[in-house]
Amino acid sequence: MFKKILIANRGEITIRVIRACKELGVPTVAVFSEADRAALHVRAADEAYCIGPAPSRDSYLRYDRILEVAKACGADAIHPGYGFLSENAEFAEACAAQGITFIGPNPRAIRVMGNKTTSRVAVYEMGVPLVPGMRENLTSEDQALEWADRIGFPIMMKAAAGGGGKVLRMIARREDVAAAYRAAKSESLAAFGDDAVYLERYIENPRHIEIQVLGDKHGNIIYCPERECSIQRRHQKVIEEAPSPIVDPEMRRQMGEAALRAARAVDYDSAGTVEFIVSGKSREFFFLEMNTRLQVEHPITEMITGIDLCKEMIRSAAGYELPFKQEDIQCNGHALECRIYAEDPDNRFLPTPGKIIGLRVPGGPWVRDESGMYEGLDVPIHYDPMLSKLVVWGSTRERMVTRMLRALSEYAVKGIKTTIPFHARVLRNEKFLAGDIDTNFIDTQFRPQDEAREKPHEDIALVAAAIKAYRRDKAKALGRLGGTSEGGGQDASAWKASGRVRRDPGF
Amino acid sequence: MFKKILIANRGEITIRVIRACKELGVPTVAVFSEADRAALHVRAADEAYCIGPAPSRDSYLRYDRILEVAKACGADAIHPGYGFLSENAEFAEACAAQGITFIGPNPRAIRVMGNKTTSRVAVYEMGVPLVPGMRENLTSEDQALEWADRIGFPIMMKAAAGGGGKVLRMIARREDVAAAYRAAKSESLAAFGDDAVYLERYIENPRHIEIQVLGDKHGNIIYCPERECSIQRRHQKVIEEAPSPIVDPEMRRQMGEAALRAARAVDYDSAGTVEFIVSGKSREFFFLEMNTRLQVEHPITEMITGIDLCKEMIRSAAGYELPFKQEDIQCNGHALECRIYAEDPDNRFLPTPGKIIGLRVPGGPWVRDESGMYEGLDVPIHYDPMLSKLVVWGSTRERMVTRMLRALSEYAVKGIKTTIPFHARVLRNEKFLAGDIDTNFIDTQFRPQDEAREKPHEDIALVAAAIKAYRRDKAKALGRLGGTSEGGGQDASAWKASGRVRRDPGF
Amino acid sequence: MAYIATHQGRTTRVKVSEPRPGIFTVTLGDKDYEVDFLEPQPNILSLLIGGRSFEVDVDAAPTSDVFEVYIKGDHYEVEMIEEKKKKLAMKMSKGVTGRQDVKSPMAGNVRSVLVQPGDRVAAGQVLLILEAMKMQNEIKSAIEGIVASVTAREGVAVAAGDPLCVVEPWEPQFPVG
Amino acid sequence: MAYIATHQGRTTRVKVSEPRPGIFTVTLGDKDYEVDFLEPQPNILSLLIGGRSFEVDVDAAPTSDVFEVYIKGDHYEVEMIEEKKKKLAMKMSKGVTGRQDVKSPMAGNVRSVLVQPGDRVAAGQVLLILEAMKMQNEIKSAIEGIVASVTAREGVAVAAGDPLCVVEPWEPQFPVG
Repeated sequence: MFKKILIANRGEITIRVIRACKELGVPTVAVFSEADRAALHVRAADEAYCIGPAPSRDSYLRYDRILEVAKACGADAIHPGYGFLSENAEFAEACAAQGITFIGPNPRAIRVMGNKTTSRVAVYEMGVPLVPGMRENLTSEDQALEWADRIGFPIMMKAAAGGGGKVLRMIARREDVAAAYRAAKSESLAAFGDDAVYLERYIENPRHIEIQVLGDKHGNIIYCPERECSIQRRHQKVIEEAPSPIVDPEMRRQMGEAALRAARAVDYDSAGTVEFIVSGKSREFFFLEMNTRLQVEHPITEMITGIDLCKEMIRSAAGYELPFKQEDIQCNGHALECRIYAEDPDNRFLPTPGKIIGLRVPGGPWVRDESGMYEGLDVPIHYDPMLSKLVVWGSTRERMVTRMLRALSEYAVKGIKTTIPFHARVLRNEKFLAGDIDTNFIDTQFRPQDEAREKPHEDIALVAAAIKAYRRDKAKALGRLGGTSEGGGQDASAWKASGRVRRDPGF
Repeated sequence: MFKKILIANRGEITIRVIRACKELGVPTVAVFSEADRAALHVRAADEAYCIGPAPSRDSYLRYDRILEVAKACGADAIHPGYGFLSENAEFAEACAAQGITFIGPNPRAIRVMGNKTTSRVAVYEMGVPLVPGMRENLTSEDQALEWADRIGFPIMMKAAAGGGGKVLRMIARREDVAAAYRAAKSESLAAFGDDAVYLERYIENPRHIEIQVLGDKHGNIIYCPERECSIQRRHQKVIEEAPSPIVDPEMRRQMGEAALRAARAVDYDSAGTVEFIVSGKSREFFFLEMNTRLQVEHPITEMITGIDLCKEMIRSAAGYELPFKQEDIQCNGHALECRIYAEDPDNRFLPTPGKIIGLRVPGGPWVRDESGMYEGLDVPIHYDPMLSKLVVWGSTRERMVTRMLRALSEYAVKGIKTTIPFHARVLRNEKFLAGDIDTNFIDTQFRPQDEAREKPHEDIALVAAAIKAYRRDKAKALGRLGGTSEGGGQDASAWKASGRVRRDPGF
Repeated sequence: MAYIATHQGRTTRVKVSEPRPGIFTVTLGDKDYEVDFLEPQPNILSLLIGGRSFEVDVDAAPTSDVFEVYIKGDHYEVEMIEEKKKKLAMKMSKGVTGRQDVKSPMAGNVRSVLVQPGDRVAAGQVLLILEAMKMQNEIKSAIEGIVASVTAREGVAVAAGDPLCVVEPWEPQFPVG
Repeated sequence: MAYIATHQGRTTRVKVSEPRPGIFTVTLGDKDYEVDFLEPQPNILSLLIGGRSFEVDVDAAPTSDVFEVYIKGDHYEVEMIEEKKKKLAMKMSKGVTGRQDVKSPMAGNVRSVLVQPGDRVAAGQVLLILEAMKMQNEIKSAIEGIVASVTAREGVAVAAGDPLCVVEPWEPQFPVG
């Protein structure tokens, strides 16, 4: 095992890795930017070193400095967490050059999978399905018809320009192809100054479902039951569950084997995730990309398999063989993760940096809080707004959902707005309860701006505020109070900074 | 399902039941004594009613008042938790007479199992092994020899007087029986004024191992893998684990089936526990007693089986059939529970009531905190000193232990002393790590009074205190500080009440 | 004591008294509540109202009339002003203009300023873009009007509550310029 | 500034200075520590000492010299007295008698009082029994001596720190009574 592990990250994932290292008996080194001196990961690690100013490019992305720290303090391995340097092949190679183990896959795997084109080619050669479509642009109406037949309806006409292929129109019937071709070309020309268009299968009710893989340096690799991550805002995951409500054992096996083929294409030798887009209608699945790191949502897979992915990833990097085989992998019950963001869900998920003036975290059976928060933390503006992940397990999907609702009701973060109340609303949504979700779920089910929505306890809120005001005014009248000595008085001004966002007319 | 459940208890078990009810969608009613208006269970329930003054006999044991509250607020079921009224057959009958469901077994089961004699007769008839020994007193030396041969060596000579049979001496060899008989008789006469003695098998390295059973009202009953609860102080459990390090699948099956026979002797129809004393040497097991309630340590069984015992107990009381059969019961990994008591482990486990002025609870993977604490709680002197239970799960026993050590290192309770640091010391003990424990473990491995034991970070403690003192003195010199306005200043005086116990000369 | 409570634009007359220590009577409009009150932790209230138990978080700056209330995950922002003070304030607010001081809703960096003093803007038009937590946030005008002044500078950090710009309402009956 | 620190009966001379804001130099005896100090939450300290990170809880009543320190679960009770104050105190303590004020170590009820004024007691002898949290706790004499007075009454509740009785040391060279 390693002598000392440096974690080149911040926030909850750094805490997660530190916990794993503690349990493995390996000392840990944290690094921090000047904005993060007060962060929890600095307190949780055995050692901590400042690596530069607040902006990531001057600190968490400065791998030269991070390697310097590692050398100086005698760390023989670096865990990159997610984001920052986690999918940077150059960094992985620089670690190797210094004789430090990068806790992640081989650099080639990072490089191949980090590029949309090379990754698609690599997995396609291994027989992993891609979204059916053209790899070049259309040249004629006839060709459009021919390709449309080959791909199958419904199809999408996409613009080659505009980044990632902007969808121009969906075509359901053969007789509409010719007209759509002409219209799309002129639309694309008007929008992007380029009339190149191409065809791709239209995925109905697209769902994001992904497979966790775990490999070692001895050629062993296994896959875990899938995670469904279709609940997204701004194309970022908000709620994830495992297993997916629409995947049965046979589909699980097919997706798992496809994921293993993708992973084997790059001799994958660590924890990673193969992401698929799945048609909610036909349940066909197609490769999207492979993430060559531990993901935010790894805990839900841990809860249903009993595998400590974070720990196994470290052990595998240290040269240990996986302690289980594919046939040992369980799929036990159901797990759910809600990402707690410093965002206002009633106001277009705008970030709400500021000071956390009060914090109560949920407890009890099968509730797991993965957090970087503490009471008094000033959430910095420089980084991702995720504060914590709340994870629950239940023997059935229904019990999982009711447990999460219970846990959310115990979670109190004061001083800044968070996504906590929003999660509860998703978990009461009928379509969610029926498992009838796709990546458009939030956009179609919730109003982006809904600050005046009905809340059930308005009367109690008024009663509580009235008694609080009364006691304060009485105390003032009795001269018992100075300006700031009442409990929470000073801190409450943090509300000025964040809580009262919506009183400003600019929004 | 029930319309509303009243929980006739306080502290963490009430929180546990409230959580289960919330997840089941059943509204909850708390009751509280005048000393508990500020308790967490009052805040967590949907309704809460005061039932009398602080002493239990005037509040939590006043079942007439509790039934009145239940009738008045429309509760159709009462969960008794553990302790208080949980094993009171009269109360169970009084509930039934009022048309309220008692969430527990039938009153006859409570009554039979609540009595040492009737319970032993009942289970003996079902073929459950009792500690081999005499049911009457010895009348002669010859009879002593005859019984000694029948019971088998080593044996114990016990006094009939003195409550529960005080052990007078252990006899290892046949030739010592006669002399021991004479000596024991005169010793007993001197100590208790009664020279009646009898013989019982001496259990070497006695371990406390128990079997959780779960029954419904349709005649179904299952057993779960065992819990080992040998780590005790003052004959009360402190640390429990599941499964036991010395039980293999065959012994598990034998103990489980013995527990089922004991339970069937009283048509057991709820959650309950059959306790056995087990010889650490021969691994023979003998019935001790049956507890006809949910036990403190139920969570470790939940963690290895995936069964929500608290929820299933409620469902079973509501008339639902158990949703699983014996063959569905898993034994998955290892779970450990540390009871956090308001006691000073360095000072004979003396209670330390007082105000909790700071609290940080552990989080992260497979850590479960079952607590009735909050920052600011004044731990009352009237009740049991248990504050919370910290539970972890691990795929192996070693991982379970390292995880608990990690979790304990994150747990901070300030203002009163607790057993948190003691647990960490037990978990580093070599005998514990080897699974080589018995009910004398704490007494033989730890000094009851050990306040001056070496602690590893004395230098850091001095550095921290020095900086704190320096900053305070500087601030005072600058006139920035009044008498009490420094953070934590007022609360810190709670230390006077509890933390500084050992400075008093009387100890 | 009597207060005027404002929540989401609706006002309610509230009366509060404490007939016995810890027992409060609160009247909202014409509805009475008897409340067994305890504050076991600062700003965390335990209310028992007819047996129903509520855990309520209430925070307020010491000199503010705005109370930030949390109940079961939902957030309520309640203004609670003594009745006599409120009446005075109402009287004084008679001459208020429709001028909108656009303030920064969060700490961040001003990425780009899209308007200049004198610009006419539509309601909903983007005035500037603020960058915070790796996201670009559009700051829009709530009203149709004329940009009176711009305080924000591109590339400069702002704290929550900092003034960004001022928009005067567009009043077509008095043509501008 | 210079302090005399006392922990578990051992005293250490401690010097503290703050050469730069947030950076402290602490000398324990002849050992120097340079400390990057932060107090992110009241009474919770984050110390970085040569890169090593320590989360330390330190609580003290505002007028007390006793600091309650927690590090990784262990509790340290450190007395930290300004050097000049300590010297003064030492001088004054010269004439201290060996009289032992036995105080209640916890809140509880006095279950039984086993001694009377004038009783001779051995070290370790039980003076009275206190009941708290359903347990009976024996309060013992730390010294051999004579019971001078008894304040505790059977059946009466006491708070932590309340006087229970006084034991005067037994000095055989001056026979008593």
